Amino acid sequence: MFDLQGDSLTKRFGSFTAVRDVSFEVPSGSFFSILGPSGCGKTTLMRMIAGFEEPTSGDIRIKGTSVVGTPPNKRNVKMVFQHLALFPMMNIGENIAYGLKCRGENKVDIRRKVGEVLDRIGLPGVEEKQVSQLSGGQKQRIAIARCMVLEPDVLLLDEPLGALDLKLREHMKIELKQLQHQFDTTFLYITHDQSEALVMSDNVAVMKSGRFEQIGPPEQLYHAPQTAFVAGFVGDSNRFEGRLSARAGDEARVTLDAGGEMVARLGQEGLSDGAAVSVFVRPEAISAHATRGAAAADMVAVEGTVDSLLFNGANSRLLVKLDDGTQIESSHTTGAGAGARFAPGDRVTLTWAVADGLCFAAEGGA
Amino acid sequence: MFDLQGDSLTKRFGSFTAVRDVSFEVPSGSFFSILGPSGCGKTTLMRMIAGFEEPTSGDIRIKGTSVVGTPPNKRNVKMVFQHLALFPMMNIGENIAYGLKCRGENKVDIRRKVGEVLDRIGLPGVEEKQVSQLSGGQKQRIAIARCMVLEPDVLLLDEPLGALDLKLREHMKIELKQLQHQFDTTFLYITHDQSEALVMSDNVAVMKSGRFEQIGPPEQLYHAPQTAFVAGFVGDSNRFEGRLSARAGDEARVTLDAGGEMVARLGQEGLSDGAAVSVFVRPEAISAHATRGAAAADMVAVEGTVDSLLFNGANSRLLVKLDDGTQIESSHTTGAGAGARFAPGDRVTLTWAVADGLCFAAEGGA
Amino acid sequence: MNVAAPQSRFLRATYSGYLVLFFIYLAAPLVAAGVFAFNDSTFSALPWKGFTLDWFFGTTDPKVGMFHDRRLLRGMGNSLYIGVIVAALSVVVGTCNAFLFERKEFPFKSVLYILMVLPLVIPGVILGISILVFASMVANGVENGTGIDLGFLRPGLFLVIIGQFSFLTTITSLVIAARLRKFDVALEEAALNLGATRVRVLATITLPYLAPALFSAFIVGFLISFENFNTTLMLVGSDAPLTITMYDRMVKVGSTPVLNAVSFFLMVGSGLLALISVLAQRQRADD
Amino acid sequence: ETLRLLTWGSYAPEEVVRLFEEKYPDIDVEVTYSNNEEMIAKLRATRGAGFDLAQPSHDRIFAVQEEYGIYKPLDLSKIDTASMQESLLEGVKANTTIDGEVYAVPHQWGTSGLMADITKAPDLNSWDDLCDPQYAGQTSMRLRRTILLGMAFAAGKDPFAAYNDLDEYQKLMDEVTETLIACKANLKAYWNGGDDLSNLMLSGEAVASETWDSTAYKLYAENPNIVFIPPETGALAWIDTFAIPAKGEADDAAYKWINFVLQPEIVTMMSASTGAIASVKGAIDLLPEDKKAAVQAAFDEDDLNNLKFFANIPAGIEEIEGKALDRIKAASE
Amino acid sequence: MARSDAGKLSLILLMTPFLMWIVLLIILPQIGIGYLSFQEKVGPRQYVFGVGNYVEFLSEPIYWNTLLRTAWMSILVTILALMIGFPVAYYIAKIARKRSRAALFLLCLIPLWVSDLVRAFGWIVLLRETGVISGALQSVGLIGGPVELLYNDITVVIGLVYTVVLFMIVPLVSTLEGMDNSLLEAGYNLGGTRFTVFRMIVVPYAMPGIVAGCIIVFMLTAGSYLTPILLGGKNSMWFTEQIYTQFITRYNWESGSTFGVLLLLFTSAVVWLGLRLTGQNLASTVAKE
Ligand SMILES: Nc1ncnc2c1ncn2[C@@H]1O[C@H](COP(=O)(O)OP(=O)(O)OP(=O)(O)O)[C@@H](O)[C@H]1O
Ligand SMILES: Nc1ncnc2c1ncn2[C@@H]1O[C@H](COP(=O)(O)OP(=O)(O)OP(=O)(O)O)[C@@H](O)[C@H]1O
Ligand SMILES: [Mg+2]
Ligand SMILES: [Mg+2]
Repeated sequence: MFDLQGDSLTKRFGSFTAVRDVSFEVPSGSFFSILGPSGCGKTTLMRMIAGFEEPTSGDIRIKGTSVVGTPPNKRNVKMVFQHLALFPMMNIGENIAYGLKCRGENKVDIRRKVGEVLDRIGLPGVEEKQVSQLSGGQKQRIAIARCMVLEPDVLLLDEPLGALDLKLREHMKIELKQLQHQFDTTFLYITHDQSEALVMSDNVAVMKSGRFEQIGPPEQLYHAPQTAFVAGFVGDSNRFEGRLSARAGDEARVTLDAGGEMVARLGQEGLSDGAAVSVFVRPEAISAHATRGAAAADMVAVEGTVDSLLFNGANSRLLVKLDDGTQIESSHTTGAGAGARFAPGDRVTLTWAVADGLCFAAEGGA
Repeated sequence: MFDLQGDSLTKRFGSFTAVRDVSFEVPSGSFFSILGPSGCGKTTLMRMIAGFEEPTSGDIRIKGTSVVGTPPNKRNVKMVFQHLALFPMMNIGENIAYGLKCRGENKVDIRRKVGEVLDRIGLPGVEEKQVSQLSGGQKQRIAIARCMVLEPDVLLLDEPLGALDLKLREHMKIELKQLQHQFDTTFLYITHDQSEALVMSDNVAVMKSGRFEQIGPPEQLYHAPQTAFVAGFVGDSNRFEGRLSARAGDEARVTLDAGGEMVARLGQEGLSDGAAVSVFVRPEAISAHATRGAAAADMVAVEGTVDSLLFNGANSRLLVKLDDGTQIESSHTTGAGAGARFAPGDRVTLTWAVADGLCFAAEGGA
Repeated sequence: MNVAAPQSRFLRATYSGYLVLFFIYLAAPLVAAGVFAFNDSTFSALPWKGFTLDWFFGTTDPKVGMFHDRRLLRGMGNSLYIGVIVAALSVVVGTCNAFLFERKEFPFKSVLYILMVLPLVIPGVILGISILVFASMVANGVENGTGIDLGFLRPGLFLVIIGQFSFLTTITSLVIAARLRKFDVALEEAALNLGATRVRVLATITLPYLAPALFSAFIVGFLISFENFNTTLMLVGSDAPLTITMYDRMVKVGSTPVLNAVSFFLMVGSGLLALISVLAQRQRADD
Repeated sequence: ETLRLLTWGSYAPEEVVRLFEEKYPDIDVEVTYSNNEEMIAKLRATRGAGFDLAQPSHDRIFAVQEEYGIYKPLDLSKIDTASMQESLLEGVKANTTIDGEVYAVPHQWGTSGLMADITKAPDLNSWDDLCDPQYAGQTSMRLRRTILLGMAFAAGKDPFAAYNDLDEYQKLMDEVTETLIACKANLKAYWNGGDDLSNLMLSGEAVASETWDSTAYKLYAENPNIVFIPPETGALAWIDTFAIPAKGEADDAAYKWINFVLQPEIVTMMSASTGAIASVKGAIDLLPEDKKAAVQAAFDEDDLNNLKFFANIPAGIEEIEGKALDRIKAASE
Repeated sequence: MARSDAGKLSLILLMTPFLMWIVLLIILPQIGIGYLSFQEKVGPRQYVFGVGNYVEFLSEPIYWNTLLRTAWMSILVTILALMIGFPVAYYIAKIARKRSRAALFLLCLIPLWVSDLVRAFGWIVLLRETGVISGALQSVGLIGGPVELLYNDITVVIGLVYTVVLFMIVPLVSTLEGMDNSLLEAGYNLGGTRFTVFRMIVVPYAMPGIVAGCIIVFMLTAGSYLTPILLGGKNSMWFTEQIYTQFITRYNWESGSTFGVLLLLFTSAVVWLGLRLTGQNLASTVAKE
């Protein structure tokens, strides 16, 4: 059973197509994210679901029933806005009670329900506070409670963490996921931050210029991207541009634009020889060695000079400039028992397994 | 030789002490960061150095000369403001020329110097553009160029990346560091983002409530914090609260508040038995095993149930709930060849080396 | 979709209809006043007797056009003179006030702030009479005590200027303070940091930033002064500004279309000024 | 040198000012239009400064001068009194002499009375005819003291005789107030100035009204059916005078102006503009032709003998009248 | 320390013009008319201190009736201006597209730049019996003869609303512009109807603007002079006219001052009450541009 389905949804503003033929299905109780760069049409898609825009074509079904033409206040999808849109002229209790009042529930019920939902989000007794008296994270939870008290079929969240500061954001990621478990409601979450999407979601749709590029669980997107865009957008990657010179099985031989050759796994089918391709290698797949010895058969090895060490605890990076000028980031373990350490200026050999390099048609091409 | 020294600097606003007895020395040509949570007094300290606030007591020396009492426009420290403070009524060239004009340099020199500095920051020929025509990162560089053209002894930067978006921020971190190398000037950098401080700095001072808690290179702060605050603030950590029950050499035995016992390395001297302590363990030091076998002698082992998996590529985390209710994050490698994988609900044993647990007097105490 | 707008076609049509009616309501009397400036009749009333420009340029009785009517011209001159002085004065004091309330801390600040906005809610007539009464009390006191006649405290240009200044300053202060509030003090600090002296900072950073507000405050001040009636009525002496001249003409001599001509002229003039000031504001919104 | 005139709407026509300035090129004439009350109020506020020559009515000088001292005594030797009509000059002097000093000389005189479009209101001849229901909604008056006095006369009383007894005057005014309140529904509007009145009459919105004779004469020129009608109890007559404010700064110029406008050819021009009759000898003959006709249509010898000149207003009277007027204005129909 | 001396000096320099303005032009003159209002005239150039002028005011129904009439007509005008202006302000702030917004706003302001006198004059030209509207109605054949549309209370109200409605629209627009559309969207999304959203979100949000507009409009109306005088009919009395009459026609400055003080007190009381009832304060509402 799907709580929410989109069927070839398209939205045009004048001659500009903001959402183009998008289809998806969100299973009941799951956390579904839409991840894409700014301006790719995420908000437009969500506003169509909420009823603030009419799709130019296509259908939206909530619990199986088409809602195209239903006004926004009649749809049982609730929305958490980017800047929360808490009503500043009401106190917290009134904010949460608003939807219940609109439904015409009686006062006693409203009081009880408001109290209950505040308990569930861990903020009991704040009914009388003003919106401005709460911290960013608390407001966030109130905005969610205001929707959840109405027991919606689907909760829409439009970059709700965008306005929070870094630390709080990290924290709210986990909390949001837990709230979703607790309420056991379908969440449709929009973000342009890949780490948010990866951490929280059961399924992620990667969107680009109004289209869905790939839908899948986070691990799949990370480890088995299907296009260059997804490979580059999800997680950190080193990217090498070149042309496909030969193929053997699922291995590709690529002539790099900067000079030299590289062997990588084919991430995509249907590439023909001579096509412009990009090869992606994740920093954590790369290991650095003091320049010595030859590489194993199924390994790629490149040589370069250490440019700088970016210490960041477990996330430290080694910045290496190859002899052809390309800059490569590799993971770098530091600290007491961390083995070989490097200083800027050292010569190093970077190696990775051929299977860790993924080759796709270059963006803009095919 | 120190470009900048602070000597028991104190600043009181009325009865509130914003900066309390802070001393530090910044060697010539180094990148020095002050890292601390919001409101801890970082900006106040920097404003004293720039001359916008008079210290209540203490001394500030630039290149060895005390500047207390010198008005801001007579100090050779320049500042990059949080929101950059580029002059909107002037174009880029005029912005950069402003300080030179104030000095009364002649037009020809000014033109030349402006051109040179723009070359150095990689934005040649933008003199005639308006501020609003540049991107966030470009503005950033202009703000730095505006100061650097005056060849200051020290460049102060007050959270200059705060206003940028995530992706750009990552990028500017590396670029800032490179600019500092290029200009070879002393940078004093303020931030509340520990990853910024770690990545860029030669030395970092961790500040809390107006005081410096620890000064040292990033690796030292990360691997050898001296207080509970530093251990908790720099990098991710799991924290266990308890009381010191026994000591043996540099090992401490801690009775946890949640129940059970734990052995950890003493991170701090002078702790007495019975003192309230916190034990910090970094997620990347923890490894998870399907529940089986006994732990080695110098290892700590705890048991729990997997709560959830937070997938985030190389940064994935396993969230484990111990039987006593404590939640622990451990690093978690995923993907093709990642060995043991877990699902929510699985029983796991988490282990780490005793030396990876650090024991400090609990914050608020000692 | 704009959620603020009505969605049903009927409501939308009704709404648009209402707006059209409203703007007709706004325009009607002005258009009427303007149109009759061109009526070739000695009365500004129907019937329409044909088009003429005599009420602007006519030289012979009874159709002496506004540009040949010495009293109207003198009134206009007085209004210009008063307007420029009042606007300049109130911009200067308004700027001081803006800095005072936006930049300085001092005891009883909030009370003084309320005092500053107070003139906005004192009816103009009362401002007029109170200044008249107070000035007369002072002048009488001085005259009775010393025999010196402080003529400038008697109704006349000076009191008119003072009277208009007394409430215009509130308006200019608010306009300038609003702009100053948006000013990021960091800009001044940045300039200081780059080596500028305080005076230089004021001249090169702060005032250029305020310039659009100073300009539109001046225009607004000038226009309000130009059209002011209530306060001026009580304070005017022999140098009557245009509104008073027109009023006297209307109720004491009789209105001919020359008044329509003046009205038309004023509408065009102040429309242009308003447009300029809006454009200046637009520009400032851009930066 | 500037001559600042504080005078009535039409008492300084452009043409006259131009001729004056031609004759005295160093004098610049600045005119402020006003009325009796405002002249006094202005001069009171300035203690007689700001203007060099004022033209209040003869009855408004004595009490005001006593209270506020806003005029300076005239030097009659500088005025061409010989050209003035004896009776008017003496009358004004009598009205405005304080401590042996004369404060005003006459300039123009006129009357207040009634005006009607005789084709539509042929029988109008008394003040209270304005309240005649047959003209309901078609009459007008000016809500000032003139109508109070007129109504008092119409009721058969002599208000001037009651001036010395405030209580009696109060009673009289109460009566008049009643009448005028009752009359209110009959009126189209109260007029404020000559312009309103002209519009009302010319457009036919009103058929009869209280009026200044000058306005009536002007309208006669436009429409000979509209004539001035002296009420049967006598038209109320006023004399506008010349008085020099206490702090006038251009006395010489002021005297020059006075003498200038008393010249016959200027009198004609002036009368053409004001519609009033100059207080010089043979003034009626100096009227422009159309005005002369209008005056002759309005007045016969009896009417002229029956004129009621306004008497000096003692303190307290205006207070009573003012309240009466307020009450009338505020009363609902 | 040198710097704080400079700070003090600049404070004094900025404070001086402010204090001179406020004290000499606002406070002392108000005290002046307050003082004068307690002067009773007992004879030529003879005055005693007393409350006679106030007694006089109270004992003369015309006076306080005029004040009450002015007050209730002002309130009526205020309410009408709010009702007429709100939809317009809402349209400008929330519905009009960016470019037409500026144009509409300018259109709203144009009458503001023309003096009261011209506006009243325009209405006279339109409404008089020989005026445009009467003429138009006749030529269309709706009415047989000319009708007088001038000189009655309705005309006065129309004229007054006309003069002040802009002062209602301006603060409303600036408040409503600050309202994020997402508040409305949230209102609908949570199940609100058009009416609930209007009542529970739009109106409360606009409250500061409503109060600011109402205060300014009320004060302007109560203090207006030309419009009620020129458009008013036989019965129309406006309190400012009384003040003028006392000052100019009666040259009775003492009771004129009394009336002035009373008008000021009365309007202040209404404003204060309005602020209290809506929980706003003067500085934050009126000063918000
Ligand atoms: N009402 C509209 N009229 C015209 N174009 C619009 C409208 N709304 C959105 N667009 C355009 O549609 C595109 C997608 O906008 P949308 O707001 O959906 O992007 P987004 O993915 O949410 O971006 P962000 O991450 O910046 O919020 C943008 O190019 C935008 O300019
Ligand atoms: N002029 C002042 N008067 C009174 N208190 C002040 C003043 N300036 C700063 N403070 C207080 O001093 C403390 C430190 O402020 P400061 O701006 O230095 O913090 P910060 O570390 O820069 O914080 P953030 O990261 O949020 O910028 C704060 O509690 C602040 O409220
Ligand atoms: Mg969006
Ligand atoms: Mg700060």
